[in-house]
Amino acid sequence: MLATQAPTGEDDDELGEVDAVAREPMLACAIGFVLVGLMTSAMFGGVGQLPKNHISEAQASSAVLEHLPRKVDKILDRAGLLEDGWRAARDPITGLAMIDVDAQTIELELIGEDDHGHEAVLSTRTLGPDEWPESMVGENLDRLGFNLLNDHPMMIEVAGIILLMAMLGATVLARKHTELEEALKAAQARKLGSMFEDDEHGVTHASGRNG
Amino acid sequence: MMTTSLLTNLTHTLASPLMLAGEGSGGHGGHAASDNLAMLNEHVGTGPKWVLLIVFLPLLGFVLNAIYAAISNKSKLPAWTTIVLLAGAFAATLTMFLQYEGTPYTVHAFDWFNLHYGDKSFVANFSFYIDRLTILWMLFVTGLATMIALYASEYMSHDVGLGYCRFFAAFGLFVFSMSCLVMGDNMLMLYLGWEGVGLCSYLLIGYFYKKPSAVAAAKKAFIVNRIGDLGLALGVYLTFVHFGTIQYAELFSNETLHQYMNAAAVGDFSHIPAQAQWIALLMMVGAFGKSAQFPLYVWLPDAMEGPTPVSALIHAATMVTAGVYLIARFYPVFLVSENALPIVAWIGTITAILAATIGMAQFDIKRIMAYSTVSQLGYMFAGLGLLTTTGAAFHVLTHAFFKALLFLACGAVMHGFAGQLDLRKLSGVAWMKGWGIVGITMLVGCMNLAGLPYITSGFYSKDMILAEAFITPGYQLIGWILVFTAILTAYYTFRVYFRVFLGPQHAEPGDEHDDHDDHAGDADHGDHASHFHPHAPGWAINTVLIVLACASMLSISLAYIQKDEHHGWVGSMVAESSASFHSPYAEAAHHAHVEHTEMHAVAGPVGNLTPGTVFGMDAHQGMILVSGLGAIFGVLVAAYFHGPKGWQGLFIGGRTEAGTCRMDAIAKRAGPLPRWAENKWYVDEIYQMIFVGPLRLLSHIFHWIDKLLLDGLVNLFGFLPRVFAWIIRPSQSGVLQGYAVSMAGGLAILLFVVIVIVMRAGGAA
Amino acid sequence: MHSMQMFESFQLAQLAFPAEMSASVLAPYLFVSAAMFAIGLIGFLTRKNMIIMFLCTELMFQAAGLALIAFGRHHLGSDGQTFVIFVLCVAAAEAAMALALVVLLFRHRESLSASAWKELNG
Amino acid sequence: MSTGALMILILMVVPLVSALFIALSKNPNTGYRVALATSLGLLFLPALKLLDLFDFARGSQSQFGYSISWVESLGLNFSIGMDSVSLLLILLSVLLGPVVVLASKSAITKDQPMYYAWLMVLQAAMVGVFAAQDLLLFYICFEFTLLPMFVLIRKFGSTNRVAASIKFFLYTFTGSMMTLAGMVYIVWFVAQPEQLGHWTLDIATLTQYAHHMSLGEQTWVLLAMLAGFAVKVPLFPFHTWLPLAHTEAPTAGSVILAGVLLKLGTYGIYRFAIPFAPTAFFEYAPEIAVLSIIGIIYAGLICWVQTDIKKLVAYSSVSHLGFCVLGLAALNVTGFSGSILYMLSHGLSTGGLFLMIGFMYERYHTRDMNVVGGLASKMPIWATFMVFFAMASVGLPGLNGFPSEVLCLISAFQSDAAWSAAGEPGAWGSSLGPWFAFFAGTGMVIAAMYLLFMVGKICFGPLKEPEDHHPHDELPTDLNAREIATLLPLAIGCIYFGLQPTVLLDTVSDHVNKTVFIVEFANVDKSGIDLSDYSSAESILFSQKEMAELNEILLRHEDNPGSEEYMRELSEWEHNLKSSDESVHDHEGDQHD
Repeated sequence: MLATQAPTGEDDDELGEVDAVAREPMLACAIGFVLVGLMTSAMFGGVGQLPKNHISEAQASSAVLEHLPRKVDKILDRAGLLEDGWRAARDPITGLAMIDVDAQTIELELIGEDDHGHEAVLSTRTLGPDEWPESMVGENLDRLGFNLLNDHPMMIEVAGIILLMAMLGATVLARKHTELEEALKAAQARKLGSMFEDDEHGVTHASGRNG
Repeated sequence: MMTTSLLTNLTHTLASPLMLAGEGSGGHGGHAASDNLAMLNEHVGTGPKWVLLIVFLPLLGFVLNAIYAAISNKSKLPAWTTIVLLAGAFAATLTMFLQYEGTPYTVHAFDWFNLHYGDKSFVANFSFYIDRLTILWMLFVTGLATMIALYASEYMSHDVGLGYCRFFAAFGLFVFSMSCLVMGDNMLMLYLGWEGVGLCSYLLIGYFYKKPSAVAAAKKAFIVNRIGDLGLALGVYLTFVHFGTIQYAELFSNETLHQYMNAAAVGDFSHIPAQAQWIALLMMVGAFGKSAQFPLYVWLPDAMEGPTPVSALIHAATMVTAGVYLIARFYPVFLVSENALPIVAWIGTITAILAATIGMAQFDIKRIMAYSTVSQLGYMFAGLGLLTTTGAAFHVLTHAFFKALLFLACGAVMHGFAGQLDLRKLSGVAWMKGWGIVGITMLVGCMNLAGLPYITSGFYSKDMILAEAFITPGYQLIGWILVFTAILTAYYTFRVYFRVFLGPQHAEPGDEHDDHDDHAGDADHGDHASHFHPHAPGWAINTVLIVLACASMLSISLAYIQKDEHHGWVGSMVAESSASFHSPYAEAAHHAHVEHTEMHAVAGPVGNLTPGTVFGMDAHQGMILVSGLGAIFGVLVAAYFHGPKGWQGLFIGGRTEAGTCRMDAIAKRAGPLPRWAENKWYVDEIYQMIFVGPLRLLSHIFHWIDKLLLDGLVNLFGFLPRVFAWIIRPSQSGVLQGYAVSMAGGLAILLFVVIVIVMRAGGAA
Repeated sequence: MHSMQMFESFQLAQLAFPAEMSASVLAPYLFVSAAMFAIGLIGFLTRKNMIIMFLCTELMFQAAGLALIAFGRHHLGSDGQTFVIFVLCVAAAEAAMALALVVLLFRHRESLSASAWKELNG
Repeated sequence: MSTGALMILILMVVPLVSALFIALSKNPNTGYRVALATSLGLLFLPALKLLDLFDFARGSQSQFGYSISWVESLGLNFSIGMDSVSLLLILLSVLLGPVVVLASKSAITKDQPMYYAWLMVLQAAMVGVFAAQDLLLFYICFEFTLLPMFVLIRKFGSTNRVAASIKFFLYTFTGSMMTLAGMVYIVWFVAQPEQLGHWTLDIATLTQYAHHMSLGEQTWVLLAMLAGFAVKVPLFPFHTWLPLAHTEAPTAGSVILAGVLLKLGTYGIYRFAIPFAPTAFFEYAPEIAVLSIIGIIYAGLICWVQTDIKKLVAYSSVSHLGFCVLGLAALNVTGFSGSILYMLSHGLSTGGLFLMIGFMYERYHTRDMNVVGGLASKMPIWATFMVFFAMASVGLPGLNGFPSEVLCLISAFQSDAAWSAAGEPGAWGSSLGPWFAFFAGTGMVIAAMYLLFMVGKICFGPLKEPEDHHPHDELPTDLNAREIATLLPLAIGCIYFGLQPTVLLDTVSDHVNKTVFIVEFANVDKSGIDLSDYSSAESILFSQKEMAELNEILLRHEDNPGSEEYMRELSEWEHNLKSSDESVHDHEGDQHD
């Protein structure tokens, strides 16, 4: 394996090449410690003044929920809080789930067919904080996925392109340049030529057979 | 030193007569001139369009000749085209003269400059202003041009197919430019003509462009003229800046100008702004350049490198009188300048005598004529400075005829004797077979130039100027210098005649009869100097010579036409133009002269002025005596020193062969003086030393400054970054870890700074 | 008291969704990332083998990523994590290129030592 | 999008397309043919169409405006258009296009496609510079002219081409970097809340506000701009790149360089430096004029001692453009008109001279006047044209050099108001005066000296040829039809502009009056300039209301202009002007009073 290249020679220099011994470890460590010291001190000095964020953790956690009405339905269903036909109410305009995280209330609605046969909201009710399920929480993955796909779709495309380019570039760079000697080329040429001859023979045979 | 002191007191003496005139009845003098001028130019009508023919026929000639050149025509067609067209121009001029009613008019060709802004407007159209002065000039310009074109058709015949078209193209262009100069209705047109004639003279002097001397002469002529042109140009611009117009009609009817003139008329120059006075001084420089006056005359003698017809037309008759025309045309502007006219008078005088002394010692007959031209131009300028535009104009006219005649005669000799111009190598030409006409016409020309009394026109015109010098108090010195110059003139003129045309027949061919540069294909001359036989001039040359001789004799009569009203016909032409001005002294003397009474009896119309006298008698009669005797004396001296034995030398000459005469002995005894005079008092060398050399040195110095200092600085600034790079280069060692270390160090420093800031903030918080 | 707070916050960190980390909780994460960075740097400085050096740079990368996540958590936002994901993408791409280059360089010098390319100096 | 705008776009885009085509074509002759066809087509179709469409009465305003928004937040547009001055300069550069292509046929023997491609690119860039109505677009094109010229010199120049090209590029580039700084400052200034209040790069808008800068700011801006433009012109101490570049460049390069690229400097001064910093320019006009006059005389004298004929003509460009800058420094109508005329006429006559030298060089492969001379006897047609262009360059009346020279010198006289009015020279520093005119006038004499020196050596005198001279294999001894066809347009132009300068004067008069007004208005409190001639400027500087107020003030003080009260009211009016700008801005943006 390249990373641990075997020694190709005998003398120490070659051994040095093999990277068996560290070079100036003392100096490096000194630098490293200095950096660590500086960075940590900077952080400990700095984090003290980090701004307190304004939203409560509940808000932060469940802000995503109203964007994911289906997930709300699923949680409620798992908690056995939904009769059939009922679901978390959607905002008619935005389509967001009508869930209030602070007051811990969830609007529910009954979907059925009206007399014209169209789907319509037949009745609604509100789920109070008392029956607010413990599991009604926006998980990290939800938030991450939502953030990633909702806020940065473009970036994903770009990243994909970069990766593709990198892959192509890597293959191009690392391709092994093999140059054929003249003899080899000649041999290939001869081979091709013979193939054609065979082809012609084949044709004559065919005609002969017909004749 | 002396001159300057004279100048200072002359300015006052100039002012005084005007002042008296202002106090007088105002029949003449400053007021009269001013009002008259205003009246003339108030309503300038527009003239008939055919007047444009005068200008554009010669231009057509230029164009046609250019086409001939393009199709390499090998016949005499160019000559005939030019002659016909110029004759047409002359005919048109004649018609214009005959139809002229007396009020100036303008003819518009097309717009040239038309810049209007705010309330000002810079207008200089391609249009022409016709008054008597214009007509006077155009008459002899076109007439002489036609004659000389005819002459040149034969003279240049050896160049048929070579430079023939080129010559006549430039010829036509010259006449066009000259017409623009004279007829233009604004100062920019005048400037166009001014530079145009300069260009044509450049092209024609450099006609034999393979001769380095010709090229050098052409260059010199153009550049020296250009110096004058600078003065003229600045004068023109200043006129516009001050008077707000450069069109004659508007300028001459400009109130400001007339206020100035009236102020000048009473001798009060203090209220005329310096700017207005500078105009005249600047234009003066232009006139000096074009008319070869003292500081700038050096180009004219060298200009003789050109073909002789060119010398006759451009450098004797027409172009060199442009300066006189300029001053005459802008006489009002010159009158309002305190110092301009006295300077003109003095420069003219100095030029006259200087050129005469040089001319005496020359041996090249064309050069002698050139210097005599310079000297005669000096007379004209003196006349202008002496407030007699009539005299100057009259002398221009007569001089145009006889000087052209002289040049053409010399040209005939040069043509016949293969470019031989040295009067030591020619003798008795008049007696050779077929040269009689040349001899006679040359004699007529010489007499006119010498100014033999009563029988020559040159005498009358010169007399008018000389008399003026004596009439106006304070100018006697000038008068005497000019009289002395007249004697010298008579001497060197007849020196030429006695030596070249009279005496034993002898001729050495010039260097051109086997020099195929400019006499290429000229089979008439023998191939060897041993049996060289000159070819006599043909009919064309002879005709022209005869016509010109008659013209210069007949122009005597001009002195008598309208003698009493206007001092002769020329006076009548000048009278109703911007050039009309007579100093009251002249008027007084004139009336005295007319009435044949004693001086003190003259009174009334011109106030009680006492014009100067010559030996106590009226200046005009005195002049007839003095200058007439002077001329005859000069001729006798020439006869004694240069005349051949026998009656040809008037029985006092003693020359028996070409090249030796009594003068040689005297010249030997005179020490270096003759040699200095022959070398033109080393004026060229002095100019070379004072102006050209240093300027050339300065240019080289500039060149090196440019190369080393300025460019060096630039290169230095280009070099500094290299130095910097060279200094910091070692930091880029190829060791990867080295870069990492520096990166870590940088990071550390960055962090340290951050920490410091953070801690301070923390302390604050 | 102080330890009590830390304990609670660690408990919260176990939950499906973490509570806001107080500054004192944030600190350990940052310390770890700083340490990772320093180690990566030291590695980079001490080793000659280009692949090892490259791995060290990756280490420093991830240190930065860790810090990002920690801060993101502190702010109760997901952007930090999202950003780290993209960083990983770029790191992957970079890794591909870098290794390809290493291979190329090895072909030229038959050696992986960085000092083999010393003459690429200014 | 108007037809005119379309034409301008064609002028800018078609050369690029043909350049691409040429660059891709392998056949050496394709380049010449395509380039010739393109340049001729551009000359005859869009250029003449533009001439036909242009409304000369409104010459001061940009016409055929067309704008594509580029970056809104910075007010950055790709906006083109043309006023009378840019129209003339565009026509000049389009006219020179076919001329240089024709001239290059036999001169360029290798890499023709590359050569002609870059020539076409240069065409597009030149049109872009003059057509740009957006400061950044102008600057981009301004810089982009450098690249093709760099390649032309570097690749197709003569012996010392590498050094020449590098110096040319770096020198001019450094200068224009500072110009960029100055422009950026102006844009920033105009974007201030007290001024327009939002970012814009529109030249007309910037002109309206830039003259509100204080004298100090204007001085710095002026210096920054001159740093670029003076190098381009080139003004006296910054000219050392020019002779080298001219000498080494191929003929076509020299022609374009002298004909158009140098004019970018004067155009920039006239179009940007003066309107953007009118007060400072008024303040430092005499100093600038002194530099230009030193340039006139200094460069002229240097010409006189040159042996390399091309270097001589190059230095003569420095000398001539001194007149151009002098006219600009005079800050009056005659001066501006004269200087714009000078830009065009210099392009024709000096371009012609460079062509002549190029044709001689193709035959003799030397430019040393000591080695070759007296060609009139061998090449009469060539000599005739040489004398003609030399005379045009000397400023012979009736040819193109003369009108511009006249106007520039008159302007120098006129500029000194005191001297013009009272007839006594005014005080130094307020404006130029008779002495400037006189010393500039000596340039006329010096020009005659060196040009006749050149003509006398190269055309006249005994024939002199290099020892190893052998006749050119394809070219005849004298000029052939193609070369004459190359010269004729320039010669005709010389004569036409010599006899009909009024055409040009009328074309630019509106624009010139506008610029003069900007200057006079900015300095109204300094010297008693009467604002009686503001009509042309109302559209560019003020709203109708403001003009009405100004009009009222003027009428009230018609009898005694220049009185304190008059001045006070004018300054009040100007102050109101600025505050009204603020109010406008307040309506748009933040509501603090």
